[in-house]
Amino acid sequence: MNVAIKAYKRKLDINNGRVDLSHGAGGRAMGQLIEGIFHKAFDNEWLRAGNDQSAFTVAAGRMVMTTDGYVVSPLFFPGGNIGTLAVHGTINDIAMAGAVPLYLSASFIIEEGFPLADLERIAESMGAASREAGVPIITGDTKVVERGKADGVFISTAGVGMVPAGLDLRSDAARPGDAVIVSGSIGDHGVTVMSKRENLEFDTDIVSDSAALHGLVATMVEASGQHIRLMRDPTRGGIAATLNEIAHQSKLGFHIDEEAIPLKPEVAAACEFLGLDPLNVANEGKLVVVVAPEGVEAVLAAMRAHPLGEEAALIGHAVADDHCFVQMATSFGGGRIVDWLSGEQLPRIC
Amino acid sequence: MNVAIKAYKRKLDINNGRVDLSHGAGGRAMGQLIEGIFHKAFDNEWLRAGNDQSAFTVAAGRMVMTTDGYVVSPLFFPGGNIGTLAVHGTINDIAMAGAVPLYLSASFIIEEGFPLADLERIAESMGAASREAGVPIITGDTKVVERGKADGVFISTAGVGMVPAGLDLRSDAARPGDAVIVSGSIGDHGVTVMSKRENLEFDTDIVSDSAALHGLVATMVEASGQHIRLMRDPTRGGIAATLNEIAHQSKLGFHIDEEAIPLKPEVAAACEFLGLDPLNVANEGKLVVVVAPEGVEAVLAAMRAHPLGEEAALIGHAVADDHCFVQMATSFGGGRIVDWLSGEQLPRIC
Amino acid sequence: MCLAIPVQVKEILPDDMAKVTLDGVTKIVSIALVDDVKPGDYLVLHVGYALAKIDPEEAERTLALLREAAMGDPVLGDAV
Amino acid sequence: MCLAIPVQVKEILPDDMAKVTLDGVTKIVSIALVDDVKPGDYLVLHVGYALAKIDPEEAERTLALLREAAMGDPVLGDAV
Amino acid sequence: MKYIDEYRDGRLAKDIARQIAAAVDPARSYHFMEFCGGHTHAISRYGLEDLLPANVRMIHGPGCPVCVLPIGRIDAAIALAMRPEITLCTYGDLMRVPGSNGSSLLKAKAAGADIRMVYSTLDALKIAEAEPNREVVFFAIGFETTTPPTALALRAAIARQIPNFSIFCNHVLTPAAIQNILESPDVRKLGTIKIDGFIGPAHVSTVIGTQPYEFFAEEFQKPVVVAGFEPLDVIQAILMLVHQVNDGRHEVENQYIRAVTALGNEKAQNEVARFFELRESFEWRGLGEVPYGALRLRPEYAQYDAEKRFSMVTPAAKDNPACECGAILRGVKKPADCKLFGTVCTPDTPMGSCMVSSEGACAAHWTYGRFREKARTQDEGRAVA
Amino acid sequence: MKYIDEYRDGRLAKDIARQIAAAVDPARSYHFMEFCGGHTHAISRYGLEDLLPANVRMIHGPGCPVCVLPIGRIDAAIALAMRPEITLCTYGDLMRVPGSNGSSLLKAKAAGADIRMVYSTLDALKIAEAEPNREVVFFAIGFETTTPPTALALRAAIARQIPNFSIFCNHVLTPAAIQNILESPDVRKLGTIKIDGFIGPAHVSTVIGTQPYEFFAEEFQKPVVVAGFEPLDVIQAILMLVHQVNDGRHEVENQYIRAVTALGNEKAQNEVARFFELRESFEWRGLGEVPYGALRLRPEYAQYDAEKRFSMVTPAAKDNPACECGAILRGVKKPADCKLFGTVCTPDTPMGSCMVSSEGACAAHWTYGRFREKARTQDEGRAVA
Ligand code: SF4
Ligand code: SF4
Ligand SMILES: [Mg+2]
Ligand SMILES: [Mg+2]
Ligand SMILES: [Mg+2]
Ligand SMILES: [Mg+2]
Ligand SMILES: [Mg+2]
Ligand SMILES: [Mg+2]
Ligand SMILES: [Mg+2]
Ligand SMILES: [Mg+2]
Ligand SMILES: [Mg+2]
Ligand SMILES: [Mg+2]
Repeated sequence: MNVAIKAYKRKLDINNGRVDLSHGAGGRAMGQLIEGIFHKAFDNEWLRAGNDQSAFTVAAGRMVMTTDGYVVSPLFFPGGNIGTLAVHGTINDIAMAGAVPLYLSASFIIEEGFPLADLERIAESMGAASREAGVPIITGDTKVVERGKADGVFISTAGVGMVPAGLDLRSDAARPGDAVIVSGSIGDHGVTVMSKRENLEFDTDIVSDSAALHGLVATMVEASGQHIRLMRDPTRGGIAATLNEIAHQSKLGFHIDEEAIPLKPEVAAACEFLGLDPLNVANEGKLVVVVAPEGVEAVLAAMRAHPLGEEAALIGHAVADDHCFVQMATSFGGGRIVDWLSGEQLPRIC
Repeated sequence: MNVAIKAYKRKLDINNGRVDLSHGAGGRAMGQLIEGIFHKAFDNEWLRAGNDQSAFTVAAGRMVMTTDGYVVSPLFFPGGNIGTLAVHGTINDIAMAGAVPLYLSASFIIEEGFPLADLERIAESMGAASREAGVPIITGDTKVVERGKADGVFISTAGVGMVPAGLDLRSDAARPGDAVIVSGSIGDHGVTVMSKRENLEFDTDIVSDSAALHGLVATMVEASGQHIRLMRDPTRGGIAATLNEIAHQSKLGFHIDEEAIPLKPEVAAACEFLGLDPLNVANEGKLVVVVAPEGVEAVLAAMRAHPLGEEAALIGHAVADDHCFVQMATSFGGGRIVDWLSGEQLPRIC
Repeated sequence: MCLAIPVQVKEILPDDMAKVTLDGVTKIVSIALVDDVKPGDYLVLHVGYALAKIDPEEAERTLALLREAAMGDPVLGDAV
Repeated sequence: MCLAIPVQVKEILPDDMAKVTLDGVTKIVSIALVDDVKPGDYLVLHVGYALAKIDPEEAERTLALLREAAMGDPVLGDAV
Repeated sequence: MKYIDEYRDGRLAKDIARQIAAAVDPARSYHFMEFCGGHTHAISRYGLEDLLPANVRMIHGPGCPVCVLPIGRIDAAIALAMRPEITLCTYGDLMRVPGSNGSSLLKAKAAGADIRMVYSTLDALKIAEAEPNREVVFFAIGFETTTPPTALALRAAIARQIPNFSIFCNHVLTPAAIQNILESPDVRKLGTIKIDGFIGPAHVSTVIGTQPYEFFAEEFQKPVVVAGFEPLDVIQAILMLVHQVNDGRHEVENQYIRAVTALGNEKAQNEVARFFELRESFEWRGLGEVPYGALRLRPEYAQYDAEKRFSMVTPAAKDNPACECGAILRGVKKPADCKLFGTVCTPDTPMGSCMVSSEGACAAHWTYGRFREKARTQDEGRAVA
Repeated sequence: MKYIDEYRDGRLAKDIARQIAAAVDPARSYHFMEFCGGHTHAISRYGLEDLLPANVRMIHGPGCPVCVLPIGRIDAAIALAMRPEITLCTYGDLMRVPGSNGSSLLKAKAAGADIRMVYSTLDALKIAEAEPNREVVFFAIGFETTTPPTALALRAAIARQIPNFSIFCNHVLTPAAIQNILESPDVRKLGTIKIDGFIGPAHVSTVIGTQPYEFFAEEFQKPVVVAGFEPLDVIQAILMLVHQVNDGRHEVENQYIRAVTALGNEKAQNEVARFFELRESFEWRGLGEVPYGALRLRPEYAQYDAEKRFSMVTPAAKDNPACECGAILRGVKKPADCKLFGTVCTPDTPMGSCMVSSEGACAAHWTYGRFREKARTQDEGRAVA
């Protein structure tokens, strides 16, 4: 985003304008789009410097880096939009290492014809989300593709963060006996997005849980960092996918308790409508943490003291299991496996 | 890319298979795609660790971060493909700060129906490019969108790097009297990609110049880092756009000499066919460097000693100019302005 | 495939459609296959169509039978 | 809009098409508007169609005239 | 959720389970087939088997329309969908059903076919209206539950004069299938599998009522209890069946009285009768040709019948010979008896139809219940080692 | 590049420039109009003006078909392209030409119109064949150079029976435009602008030959030199014009003898005559209605004539009143005389047609030459300050 051209005299027509191919061609029109929408919305010294890359100073230590692509449809939904997801989701992947997120980058792929007003709205919510999180978007890129070769806008964000000294969370770190805690009610994001899907439309007051979790993580790490084995944000595939991944990576099983899992009645009802299991539904502001038994109390207390962890719940334990099964005691009283969903046919939710 | 699932028994049918929606759904099919194609091709300890993010150790200092989205069409072209571009382009944006690129992330947005064989070919060339450059792809993401909502595959890469102590290249650092050097012949990449565009097809032996420039940059910095004002890789918009950007950011003008600019005869001929000015055509393995007069000799010598800078040429100088014009003495003997191309109607070339 | 859920009618709409609800989730469905649907009724909903009304008294009777059965009393069912 | 370039014919193809070249760049174009095109001929190419042959002798003559003119000899041109 | 939550009450379930345990004759075993995939799913998802005494075993029947759709019909639908003018609309359940040579609608879609998932026949109609240049075909599948919505879509297409809408009809009938199972050599003549009673369909019965089951109860001397799909419904139905067996009765009883009557939904029946007629014979995957086991459009609606409109042919296609779906659907074998189960055949890469829908016997067992076998094998393995 | 490089030889150019300087009469001025945008572009891109003596001034004529296309024709094309059944094929040059209210084909495309850029009429035909359900309209524009390719596409569409192909014809004729300029009140009657001679079209002349210019040379007593588009061609033509003026001659001379003959390409002329006929009148942007200044399809090809086939209307549409394109195209004003030049009107946001194509007088001056004015203004500014 290195274009700074004042020679462009006509204003962007945000209200009625659309992105056209000239906005991606490397000329003045592109510079105007980037300045008039992205720089304005993200507003920071790094972007204003107008280099091909942005610079920052770091102390020695362990850093983490992550990236995610966002292709959610529809682009706007109650509680957020593709832009807030792109900020929160990448911050969360950084935070899941226990790290302090520092900076984000953003790559936009925009479909010809996309309304400038929608683009501005997305950019402004990204700016707001990034300011609220204290994690600036310091570098970016814009491409425009022909109509019919994208779906409105796709955003890929990357992020870097710094891990507090002494902390080293790894996917294979869970041990039999460890506790599994979820930070709040599950399925809110996925159900919200699906409720707005054409042909699936239903009405509900549920809103996406999209949120940046690094603040919550910081209090957890402070409370009992040495006892946290690993953290995951259960996005695509829901907590079912997350627990199965951890089970396979740590080579153990989980026993969880259906009754302990926080679930909003409307989310449960929407899942009945759709024939879905809430365990398979995506979240964008929740985390699953595996904690050594000694740390459970402290971590849970810290979580519950944070607005994003008020409903945190201990939902089960890791067990030795060569088959890496995630088993659940159903609220009905029986037992079952909790598996990855096969060949999901859902709308894109992140 | 945190899925490590052995429970998937049927092999990916690379030869005849296509990406379908289940490959993006967060289940086993996605895990298999990621492991069977991306982890295999990129092959490193970070990806194998299977976390939501990857960790590395850094020394204290100045870091840079960048991102670019790649939407080139066609995806494969002589001299490279979208994957090699995605590695080289982002490394180059890091290198343009004079920095040593350290790590890359990669976000894939794949259109339903995309052949697995093509995806593997792209991933393998990314792996090869990243190994050759010594810059591993340590974290990534995969999304699948419905047919007609993307164009084969889009890739967004981000990168981080470390700036050598004492070096601080900035877009506004050029001064009147500085020399402008280009590292080699211009327009090769853009012409190559256009030659393969449907409806525009022509035959030529030109190949894309796609290359990672950090090695060249390292020799330049070593030779005369203190005299380098700034560097840019002239991608979209060609050297015309790059020089105009620098002119506006540094608030000066440039005088360049058409005859001094390295240009392959086939590129010149292809530009005649297309009615294009080679100055507006994209490059993917070239750089433009602005050097203080005292450093010109050393920088030029260092460049010419490197395989990617053999044809490096001094093409002009910065001049004081309130209008920030880039003026060129034509080989014909007249003078003209070199401007951004307006509303380019070309195929997507990066 | 035969997934069906009990929903309550909120509002009768034109063209044999109705707004139905389940715990705060609302959807518009067809009631063309069921006669005399009124707001407040409970319906069995399948692929966007109501297939049957739920009889509140019979539902209560089933639960009563269940509770009796749970206590060991003979389950009578509804021999037809 | 009237952009046209001189290209050399490499190969005559069926359907009034020909493969033409300019400095290592090759393209297939229509020669339907020009008669008696042979490999080696130079053509003026415009939007995919050859419009005229270039006459090598006249081209040489133009250059000769140019060189003369440059020396200050009178430019005669080709009054028609 | 009213009429849901109260039927998922685990405490009540345990009490009833206790009553079942008290009621069963320890000297004998009880084999009940739940015909419907809905019941199979409930049993697996809520872990009902854990509550039953060892001598009460549930046999998963063929009651999933997705599972019994023969491979040739999938191949025919794929061939149709690959035609450039066709938009095939289908319920999501069908997307991953395996056709021949590893094909599926999902893969056909990836290969370029215009296939859209719909939630309701209404959506398919909407697509046909919105895109008049497309030939919109609704891939109709389902038991008596799902047929009336198809009939209504056809009625609307005629009323609203939507010429580009048609139906690829694969609707099948439950009574015919139950009869087929009871008459199969395994079950009837060879006596290799004993079925002591049936749990009858829940939502199918809202449409057809309980009356159609009287014939079997009488003819084959088997008790039938029509039951809802909630777990308490199922466990209550099992208790009712145990009592019938103990009493030597073979009646049709209705546990699902809150939604099912003796005569069913006559309005829905009339809609179906108006537009559909019986096929003399139709292949059920796993069961073979079932006489009068399916419906087709009446000849007067031939223009809406995709099979006729597009001269569709149903190619002969064989299931994987190692697949035991047929025996499983007839209750002769269990999923774990199949060599492919959990090795090459999983819900991600189903080989047979029982592995496709979450209501299929193999899929339900794999998704929710396989830890039981593994636990067994593991114990055995350890005992040996 | 043979036949290119040798005509871009800067040393030779300087020598010829010296000859021009030596030949001109210092007491008088020479105003030559290059009719063609191709010449305008060459003059600007190679900085030819820097080589000419101060009393030789080039006036940029209306010879860019993109620049002279009236706003109403753009509006009509946009309205057509917005129809859902239409695919409009066009040369890239037209994409950014401003229509009414800031519209353009580029923006119409962004708003959903199916508009495709083609390199050749052959590509448009290919699209029509490949997509028989689309109505493919070729937006035909250009002088005599570009008309024969349109004629051949029409011939092929007829021969290959492509029913979904048609042409929106905007082909215009150079002699009519030259005559219009010479007859305009500014030029002829008011004498506000003096034109001492013309550089005649290069590639137009390959088709029509040099003969059509004889009339002007004679009637208006102006010398005409047909010249190639390379910079040496242009500078040589200027020298030839200076000589004619000095000699008091008004002949048609041919500098571009390597490609242009007296009679032109008769085969191409016949193709054009077969399919096209003169329009009685046609609006040229900047020049107004020009009698017999354009072509349309012959009535026997009405089905291929998009104007008839789709009952297109050309709305009355006014240029921005501040735009001086008209005066500039007639040589009365220079780009920098326009208030909008370089402020709101730039190639990125053109207000008038001369700013659109790189061959337009305003665009060429802005893109390649504006530093000259700025240098002047800057000097003046400094002088004042
Ligand atoms: S496991 Fe698969 S192959 Fe075996 S019976 Fe079940 S569905 Fe058929
Ligand atoms: S600068 Fe623009 S508005 Fe002015 S005459 Fe030229 S094209 Fe017209
Ligand atoms: Mg990530
Ligand atoms: Mg993530
Ligand atoms: Mg970039
Ligand atoms: Mg689209
Ligand atoms: Mg994550
Ligand atoms: Mg970048
Ligand atoms: Mg870049
Ligand atoms: Mg990810
Ligand atoms: Mg596509
Ligand atoms: Mg760059």
